[in-house]
Amino acid sequence: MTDPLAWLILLPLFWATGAFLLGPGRGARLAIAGVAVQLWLAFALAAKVGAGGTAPAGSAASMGTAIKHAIGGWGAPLGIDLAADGLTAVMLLLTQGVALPLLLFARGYFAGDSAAVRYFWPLTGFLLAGFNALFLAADLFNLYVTLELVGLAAVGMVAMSGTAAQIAAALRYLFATLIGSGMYLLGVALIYGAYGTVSIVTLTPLVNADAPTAVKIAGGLMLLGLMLKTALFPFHYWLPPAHGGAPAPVSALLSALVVKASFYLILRLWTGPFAPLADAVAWLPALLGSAAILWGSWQAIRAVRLKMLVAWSTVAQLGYLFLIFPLLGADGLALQAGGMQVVAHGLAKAAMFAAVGVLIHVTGRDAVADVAGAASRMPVTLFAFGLAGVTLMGLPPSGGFLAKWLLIEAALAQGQWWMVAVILSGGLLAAVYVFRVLRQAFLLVPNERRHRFAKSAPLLEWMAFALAAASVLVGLRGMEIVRLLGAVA
Amino acid sequence: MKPLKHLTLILAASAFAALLIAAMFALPPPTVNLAASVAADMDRSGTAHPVTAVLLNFRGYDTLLEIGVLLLALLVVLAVSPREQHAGSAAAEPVLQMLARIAVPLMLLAAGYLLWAGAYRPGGAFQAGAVLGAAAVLLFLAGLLPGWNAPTLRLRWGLAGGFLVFLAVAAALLGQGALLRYPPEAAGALILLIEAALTVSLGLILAGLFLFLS
Amino acid sequence: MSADLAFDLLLAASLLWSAWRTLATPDIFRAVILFIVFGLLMTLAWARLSAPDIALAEAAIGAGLTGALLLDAIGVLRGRKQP
Amino acid sequence: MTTGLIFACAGAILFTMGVAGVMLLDHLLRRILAFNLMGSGVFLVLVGLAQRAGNPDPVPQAMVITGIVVAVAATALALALARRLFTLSGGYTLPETPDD
Repeated sequence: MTDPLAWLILLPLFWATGAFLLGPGRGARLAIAGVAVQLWLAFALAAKVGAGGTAPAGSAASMGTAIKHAIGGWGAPLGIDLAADGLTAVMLLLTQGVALPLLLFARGYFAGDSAAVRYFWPLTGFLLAGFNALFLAADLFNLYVTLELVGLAAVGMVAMSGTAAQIAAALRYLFATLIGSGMYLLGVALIYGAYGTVSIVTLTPLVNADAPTAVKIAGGLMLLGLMLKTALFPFHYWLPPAHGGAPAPVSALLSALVVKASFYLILRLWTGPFAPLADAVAWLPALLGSAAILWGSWQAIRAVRLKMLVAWSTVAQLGYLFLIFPLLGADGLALQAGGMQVVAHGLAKAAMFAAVGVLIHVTGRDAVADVAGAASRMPVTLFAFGLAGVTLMGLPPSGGFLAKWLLIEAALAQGQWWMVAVILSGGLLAAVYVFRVLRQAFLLVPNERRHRFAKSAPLLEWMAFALAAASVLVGLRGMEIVRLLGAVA
Repeated sequence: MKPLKHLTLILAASAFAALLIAAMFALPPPTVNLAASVAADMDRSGTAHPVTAVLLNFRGYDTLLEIGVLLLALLVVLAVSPREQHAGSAAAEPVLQMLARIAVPLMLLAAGYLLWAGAYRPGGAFQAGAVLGAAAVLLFLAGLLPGWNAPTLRLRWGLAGGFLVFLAVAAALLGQGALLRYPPEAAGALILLIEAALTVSLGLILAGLFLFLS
Repeated sequence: MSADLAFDLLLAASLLWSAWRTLATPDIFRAVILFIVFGLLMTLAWARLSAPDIALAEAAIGAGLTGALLLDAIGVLRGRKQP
Repeated sequence: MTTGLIFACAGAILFTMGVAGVMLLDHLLRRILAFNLMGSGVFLVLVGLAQRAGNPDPVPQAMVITGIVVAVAATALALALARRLFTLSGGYTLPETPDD
């Protein structure tokens, strides 16, 4: 176990295959053990990256001086390189850190209906392998393969339990993700045609020196395709039915991690090879992001079903990530804000879907109105929902607060007042939809004839709580993450 | 409303295609010449055919993940296809049966040839695996192979075996200092081992995509 | 205009024509058949691009397996519609 | 006008046709066909553009073989979902999006 980079990719592939061979029972134990080791590997990698010096995060140099692994010993551009810097380390930590409690949650959640979820464990393994491979990749074509691995695994998990509505949602999602990766791949094809290489490190100086029209088109195509995969407004149409319709552990993985993977790639390309092309259009993602915050929050406030509320909240929270693009400057503030928001939202949204999963499990219903009086039965779950809500609203001391604080600071430094207004109103709207649920749960007395509460499962409740608590506590340890984001080994 | 949307989209698409074509014509020659690098390192790659060298050595990691994608697709097919009946194809025509009896041995031979040829000329695990898969489908259509229901443990080993061998080799070679870093003297043998295992598994997976679906 | 160039242009045109017909023809069965024709034309195109490996893969996987999968899916469609 | 460029141009048009098809068509099988046309278009651009000077390049050729396998995986997955939807709902079209 000397090389965390390689093992972070190999290990989930091994246990995914193992889980397929062994079946769901032993597969689940294998998966959980595997993810625990991966978490340890991610910490080891973060320590290694953090021990190096610091440089402005996301600067063109950061990919070039990161920890590297030349697969096959050839080295780019002939071979494929893996590379890890601070941003990679944070994403890897988040992925394994969210996955471990969610897998424990899933084991309890799926207990007793093994037929529908026979393939949950191997699919999760491929999904996690896809994430880790994507975060570590430094080669545009290799990134395409990892994007497909993540996308197809996610679609499969949405479709897994197989009602007509879920299959339809999965198909909508599948076509969106396939068009997205098709556009990305055409971009890769044009880049290869223009420069003869797809290695990011080799490419960056070449694009800086000369970018013909075909490369500009390539950049546009790749950005558009990835925005479609990230469900940025107005490409969000596929997200609510897919995330709102899947089983709770799957929704949590999708909202916390899958959409972040394509966002990470946009950020990587934007601050790396396409940096010279990006300045002219940086306002566009920010504008769409603002629209996403307002529209997503509004739909969450209107939602009838509990899971749809949480799914629309994801559309809104993704908007914040795109506000950073016009603000990316030498001070690295905007990148830190983006990284913090990814981490805080990842943990909070996993917690929220887990909590909602428990609520639906216990009440047997999926309407916001049906949680009336649930607080007295499931205080831990409702507390978890509330804590996750604190992060989404951006109240101190949560990770969400730190993210929004850094974002406002970056916006003020560049005189973008309108952005501050959007961020603050987004927080207020989040408060409205979070309190809509909490008000039902805490204040209203249930109609006992209408509601029969099933017995709750403490393991599920406490896993949701652990994730929610982490989303708040990460704000207290925020400076370490910020420092890691700026670290270059 | 809808025709208008269609028309706008089609116009936008045509404009985009025209722009793209114009941009491709204006491209200067590329800076990096990877074909030359491939040619320069061919003798250390363990195979004499450039495309095989790229697929299994220089960019072997892509191929590893891609087999993962294929296995994943099979898992999803298994997960969403209901697992009840699958009687096997009914009442096959005698002509088809006879055709299958003649063609399948030839196809097995062709698969073996393609696998071996991949080291020197066009061919390799994918093409050989596809022929194997096609042979299985033909047997099924002729009623000589029963339909597949839930995969048994043995079939699961067959489906995942090629991927596992590839993974195991990749992991074992970490001892050489890097993922998939073949020692030059053993590269040829290891690539052949991986390709042989992949051929069988690819054949089963591709056949499975058809047989589990139908 | 050399014979090679003429052949390439003709092949490219037939590729586009078969692709267009695949999407536009009203009958889904014919669409799949046209798609298989498209796949075979692609095989020729790969041969012209001196890529025999892709030509083999396209013929076996692209046109062959994808075509078989699609035809099978239509079989279900027809079977249900006219039992 | 080299062989590579001719097929790269055809690929560009195929890609646009495919994307438009996936977005505009209703029948699921036809959308899957359109996705495959889109993929073939991208592959033609990848190889054609790289070989526009006339010399074969094994690197994009290997990438296309990888791409073809990924495309067939995606196609099989899409077909499995479409056929499942067909058995559940009796049609090969997606229902209109319900507003929640």
